[in-house]
Amino acid sequence: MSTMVANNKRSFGSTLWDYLTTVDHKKIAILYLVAGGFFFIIGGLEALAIRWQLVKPMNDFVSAGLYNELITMHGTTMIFLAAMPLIFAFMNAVVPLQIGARDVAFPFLNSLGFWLFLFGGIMLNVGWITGGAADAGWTAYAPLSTTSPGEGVDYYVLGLQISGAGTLIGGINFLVTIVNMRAPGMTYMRMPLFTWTAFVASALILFAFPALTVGLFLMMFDRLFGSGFFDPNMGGNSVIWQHLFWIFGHPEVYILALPAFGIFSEIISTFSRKRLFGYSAMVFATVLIGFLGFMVWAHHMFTVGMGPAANSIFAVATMAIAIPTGIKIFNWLFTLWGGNIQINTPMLWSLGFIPTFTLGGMTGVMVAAASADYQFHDSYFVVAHFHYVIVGGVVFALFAATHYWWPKMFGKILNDTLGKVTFWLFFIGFHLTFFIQHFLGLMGMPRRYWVFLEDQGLDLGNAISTTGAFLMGLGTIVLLYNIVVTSVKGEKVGSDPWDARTLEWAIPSPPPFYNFKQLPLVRGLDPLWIEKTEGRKGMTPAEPISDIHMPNNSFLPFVMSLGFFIAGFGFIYQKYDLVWLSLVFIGMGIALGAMLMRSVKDDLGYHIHKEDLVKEAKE
Amino acid sequence: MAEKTSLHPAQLDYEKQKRKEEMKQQVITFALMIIFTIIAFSMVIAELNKLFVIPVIFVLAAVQVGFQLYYFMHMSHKGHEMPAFMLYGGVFAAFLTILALAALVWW
Amino acid sequence: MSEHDVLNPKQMPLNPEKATLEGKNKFIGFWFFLGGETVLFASLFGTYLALNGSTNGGSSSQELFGLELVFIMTMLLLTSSLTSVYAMYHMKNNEFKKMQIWLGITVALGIGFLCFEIYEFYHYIHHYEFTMRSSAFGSAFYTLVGFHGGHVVFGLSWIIALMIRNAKRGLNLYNAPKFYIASLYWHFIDVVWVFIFTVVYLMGVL
Amino acid sequence: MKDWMGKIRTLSVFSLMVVFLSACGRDNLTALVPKGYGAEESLRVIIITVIVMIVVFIVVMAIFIFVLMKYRQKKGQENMIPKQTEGNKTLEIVWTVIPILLLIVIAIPTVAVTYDLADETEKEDSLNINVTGKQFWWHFEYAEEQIQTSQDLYIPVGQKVYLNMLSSDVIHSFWVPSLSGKMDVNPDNENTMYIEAYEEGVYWGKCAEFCGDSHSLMDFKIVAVSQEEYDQWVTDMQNVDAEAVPESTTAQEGKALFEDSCLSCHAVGNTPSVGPNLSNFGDRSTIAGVLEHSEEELVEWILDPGSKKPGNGMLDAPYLEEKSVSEEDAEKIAEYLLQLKASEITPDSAQ
Ligand code: HEA
Ligand code: HEA
Ligand code: HEC
Ligand code: CUA
Ligand SMILES: [Cu+2]
Repeated sequence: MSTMVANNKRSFGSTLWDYLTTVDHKKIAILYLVAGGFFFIIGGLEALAIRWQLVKPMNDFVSAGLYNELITMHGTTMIFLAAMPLIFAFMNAVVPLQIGARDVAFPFLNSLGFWLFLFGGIMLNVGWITGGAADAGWTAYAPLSTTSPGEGVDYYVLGLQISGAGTLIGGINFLVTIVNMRAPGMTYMRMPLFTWTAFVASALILFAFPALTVGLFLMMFDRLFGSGFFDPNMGGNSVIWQHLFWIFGHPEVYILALPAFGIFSEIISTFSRKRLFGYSAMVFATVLIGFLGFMVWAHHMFTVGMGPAANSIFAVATMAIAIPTGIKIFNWLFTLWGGNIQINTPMLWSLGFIPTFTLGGMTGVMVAAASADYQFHDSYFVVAHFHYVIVGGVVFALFAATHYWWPKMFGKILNDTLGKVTFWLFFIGFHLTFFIQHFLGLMGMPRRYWVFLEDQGLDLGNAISTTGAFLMGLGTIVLLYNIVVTSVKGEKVGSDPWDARTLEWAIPSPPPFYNFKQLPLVRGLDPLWIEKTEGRKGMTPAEPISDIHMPNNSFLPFVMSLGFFIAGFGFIYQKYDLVWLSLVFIGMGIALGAMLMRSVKDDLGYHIHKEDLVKEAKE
Repeated sequence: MAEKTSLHPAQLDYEKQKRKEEMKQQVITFALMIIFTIIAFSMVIAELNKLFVIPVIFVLAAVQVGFQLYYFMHMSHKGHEMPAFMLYGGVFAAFLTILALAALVWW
Repeated sequence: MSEHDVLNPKQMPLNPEKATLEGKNKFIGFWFFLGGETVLFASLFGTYLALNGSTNGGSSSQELFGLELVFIMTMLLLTSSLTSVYAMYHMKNNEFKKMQIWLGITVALGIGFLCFEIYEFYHYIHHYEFTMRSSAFGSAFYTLVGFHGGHVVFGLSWIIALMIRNAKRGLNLYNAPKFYIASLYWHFIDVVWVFIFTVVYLMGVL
Repeated sequence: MKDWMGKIRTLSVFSLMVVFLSACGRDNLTALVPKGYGAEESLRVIIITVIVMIVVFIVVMAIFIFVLMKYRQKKGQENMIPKQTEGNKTLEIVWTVIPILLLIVIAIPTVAVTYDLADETEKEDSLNINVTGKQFWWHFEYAEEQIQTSQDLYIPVGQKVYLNMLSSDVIHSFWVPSLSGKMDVNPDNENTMYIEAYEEGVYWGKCAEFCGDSHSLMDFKIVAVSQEEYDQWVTDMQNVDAEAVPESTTAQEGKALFEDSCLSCHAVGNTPSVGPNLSNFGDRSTIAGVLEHSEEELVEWILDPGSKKPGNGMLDAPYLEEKSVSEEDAEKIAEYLLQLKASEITPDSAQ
């Protein structure tokens, strides 16, 4: 069986093939990072178009139909194709390293998850070319979505179905990885907080996504096969969709937020040079947020007419989430307390996060008050709330993580000055854009408004908001510039540039493809820090050098995803002409054939031999 | 990474014996499941009072499912803590979902 | 590499399905997946419960459902659950042939179930003109029961594929976990059916 | 201690004032200047939550700023390793219990007001109006009085008015920020809410649930007038004469044209119709909810409704496809429509 791959200069073709077939979690992380980053820019450009349309009253920059497509695709893209994949990027890059594993539990499925997400994401956007993207809002409420003409919403349904399957697979993969693959000594209560949050977020994925899957199936049947789940004329009930969507949708926001909290926990502790204050309370709070997150979905439906009893119950349950979240905020503050706080770019984002997210959480509690939400709901107040938590929580975390883990992923450090410029542009732009929106909402501006009328006192606020959005754009461009400059010029860094605490910093940057030559022995929380304080350079190995088992690369994940992608078109266009059903058969044939091949052909992987590892160490 | 330690023949016999015992239990479980099913069906066919029948058939179903999980799927064995945890997580989410959607009817 | 060789009784680990790390991962991962499936079916059941009265003037559950067929189907599926327990029993004892036989019986029972289900759908469609498009109730009924039927089809194909693929090779530590989780899947299908016959059929004729 | 509390209170009241004064928005639109029962109750809850939030935010920010000033890395101390504190039980309890108490303070009024706003005990004895939301306009039916109208909803001031709401297509949401919070208008089941205006006036209403292309143009008005004026209006509306012959000849011609091309959808008088009821169209403050109420706009509307409100229901009108209404015709129709004044009571009466 083969051994090491010679890592010399390779042709473009072979690099491409390598990425198309890779099952290495670190390369998959890069794939997620690039794809997620790409979709973030798309979603951001859509946001800029939205804001430009709203710069003045009765503007006619875009038409009503196009505007509706823009907001729908902005929301969908940002949540499903930008924020989630970027979080998956860091989970892939970091979690196996943090628990001292050589790879994830299912490398093949990991790759399948990525390709399903990517093809799903492309599918979602195909509508732009074929005459109209989805236009029923990212929440796709029936019957607006079921009666929306054209294929836009069909692309939404099938695109999300495909990428959702990818996410579910990814979630299970992380759960099993964390349960089964921890290095010797890495007990649950020694896991870094990012790993913990990844764990809970994955559990949320496992329980939340099936509801979306079903919802999407029902919508697909309604739109494409004439069923009547949401059609009042057939006895259907449109509120079922809302429940299914939010049973998924609310946990979804914590799927995004929890790993973000994990990222901040790592960064704040590293740059305060202190262990995380109240580690066990933090873990407890994480689990509690995950649990409570399932019991509050109807707070998105206060005005649906569920009656005062249901509204009250869900209002109070929702408010309860403020408690574990508060525990987190205060523990971060007390991690800083008494520390030796070094303020560089990752830390700047983390510090900016605390007041921003607190504000967003507070407006969250305000909208959770059902009788107040009658005013807030579906107004710009809600838009302000969720951008404060999503941008101020999740996007800030992603920027922070990018700066923090870049050296680990690529071996080079991003320029700190440029990083700070990005931060200040984005931070100021952000507050300019969204703070004023609280007031716009209360002053009577509903969301998803293509135009607002003159003389309603909304002009100034909207103009300010638009200005801010462009500052955010500028900040993002500086980041992109930083990335380019660093990749070209940046200096190589060692394994532990931040003097950090967790296991990922114990191995070279970027790590070798087998991660740990010898699995490390973990002796407590912040294992690397423990070793460092005791004067050792690195981790003590838990095993002698021996053969390492590695999985084989595979092209099948790509093929399977492509199969589903093709079948998707068949499903959509058969509503016009049954001939298109042939595409369903072709696509499903490809996908199922690839699946069969996978299960029939043994894939035993290969071994890196002990001798080679020893030899490499000497070089 | 196989556990290459092969078992002592005596131990192997013991294990085999234990499995055999267990297999007997499985058959009894199965018999119970069949009986429960028959009870459920006959109660419905006998057209007893609805308010009585519905809860009873639900309980019968739940017990049957418990049998499946704990005996047929071995959730009672050790090494199933995580599976049980995640399954009950699913049951919890499932319960809320059904409650919400079923409540729509009376709302 | 011994882990991929055919097992002989002497090197038989206690639980061949969990003897390797890959096996353990598959085992845990599959259970987690079943946790997710629980929510999936719950969403379908919830939808069904919300819509089972919405017949829109068309056929109602009382008019449609008969219990004889369902009873037979239930018996078939419950029995197939037991036979797959037997199959796993023989797997653990490393009796490959017997395992294959019991799996074969399981598959036969499953196919029997499926035939009845197809007949049932056919009957509703042709004698009552009751389809997915008749009413919200029709949509919910076919989707819930159809999803279960789809699971049966998938489970059968999976077990058959495993049986054929490994017929010549016998049991080893690489395929033991595959057999094991396929049987877990089969039990889960049975679990779902227990709720279907209770919620859909028994409550439906009441 | 007392002093400290007092300061916080003044501070929060002060900052609230600043907020309100600088950004109240348009008087009959904003939720910040309530003119009706629901809006007032909601604002009460909002203010309670804002006060609690300000307290929380001050605490968080105080710790935050203190920590940053005190513990920021100093020159020459880059390698200082601070004490590694594990946590503190007492502190954990403090920041668990205090938020719980604060949340209780919010939860009680929230629940109380939620029940209050859903109160239907007086429904039977009150004015009931059936509201239908349609893409992209509102239809109002006074069932007992047997009146149909659209876009402008007349109500008596100082009284609870119950709205029974149902949609005939997709979901809409009925929102008059200065009178009351919103309530969804679903296609599958009826929702009921009540509104009560404290003062006479014309209040701006908006559709708050995303409902398609012209969601942002699905505005309506609530005209709150005195009880006598309201009664007068009802009588006038009941006595609308659909056959009344207009004074001017152009308007007479317009009437004939209207009957040809428009009556298939619209109605004058109290008959149900596909499109808005136009009995009192001359009294409206806007056309189609958002356009200026002028002949010029009306002509443009008749000739090309799609350019004013994309995707609206009038685009199905056969005359548009057939191009059977010329600009001249449209002017005549406009003249006819603008003189359709059913009552002395108009939005101007709401002072
Ligand atoms: C990352 C995403 C994220 C996060 C973390 C949150 C967090 C919260 N959200 Fe938000 N929310 C969204 C994303 C998010 N939300 C989105 C996307 C929507 C709109 C979807 C759409 O309609 O398109 C939405 C909408 C939304 C609504 C519906 C509004 C409406 O449509 O009418 C509600 C209502 O209850 C709500 C509540 C909350 C609450 C109570 C929290 C809490 O978790 C916040 C808790 C945090 C704090 C409270 C701050 C820190 C705590 C302390 C310092 C302790 C002391 C505090 C107190 C005592 C108050 N959110
Ligand atoms: C993760 C989630 C996420 C993120 C990050 C954002 C980010 C932003 N969002 Fe959005 N938003 C949503 C999720 C998100 N949003 C959702 C769910 C909705 C609801 C949709 C619905 O109603 O259905 C919504 C709706 C929404 C609205 C309301 C629309 C309406 O109701 O009518 C607005 C309006 O201001 C808005 C603005 C913005 C802005 C200005 C940003 C900014 O932060 C964006 C900043 C980023 C950029 C500006 C990128 C710039 C990049 C470049 C400039 C690259 C240069 C190009 C090259 C080099 C090629 N968003
Ligand atoms: C297909 C049916 C249809 C026909 C035919 C039709 N309309 Fe309309 N009309 C509508 C609908 C629907 C609206 C509501 C549009 C909206 O605001 O969304 C409307 C709105 C209006 C309004 C604004 C109503 C208000 O309350 O402010 C006027 C005025 C009007 N139509 C005039 C006409 C005239 C004049 C004609 C004939 C030349 C005509 N309509 C023919 C359906 C029709
Ligand atoms: Cu009607 Cu928005
Ligand atoms: Cu939520």
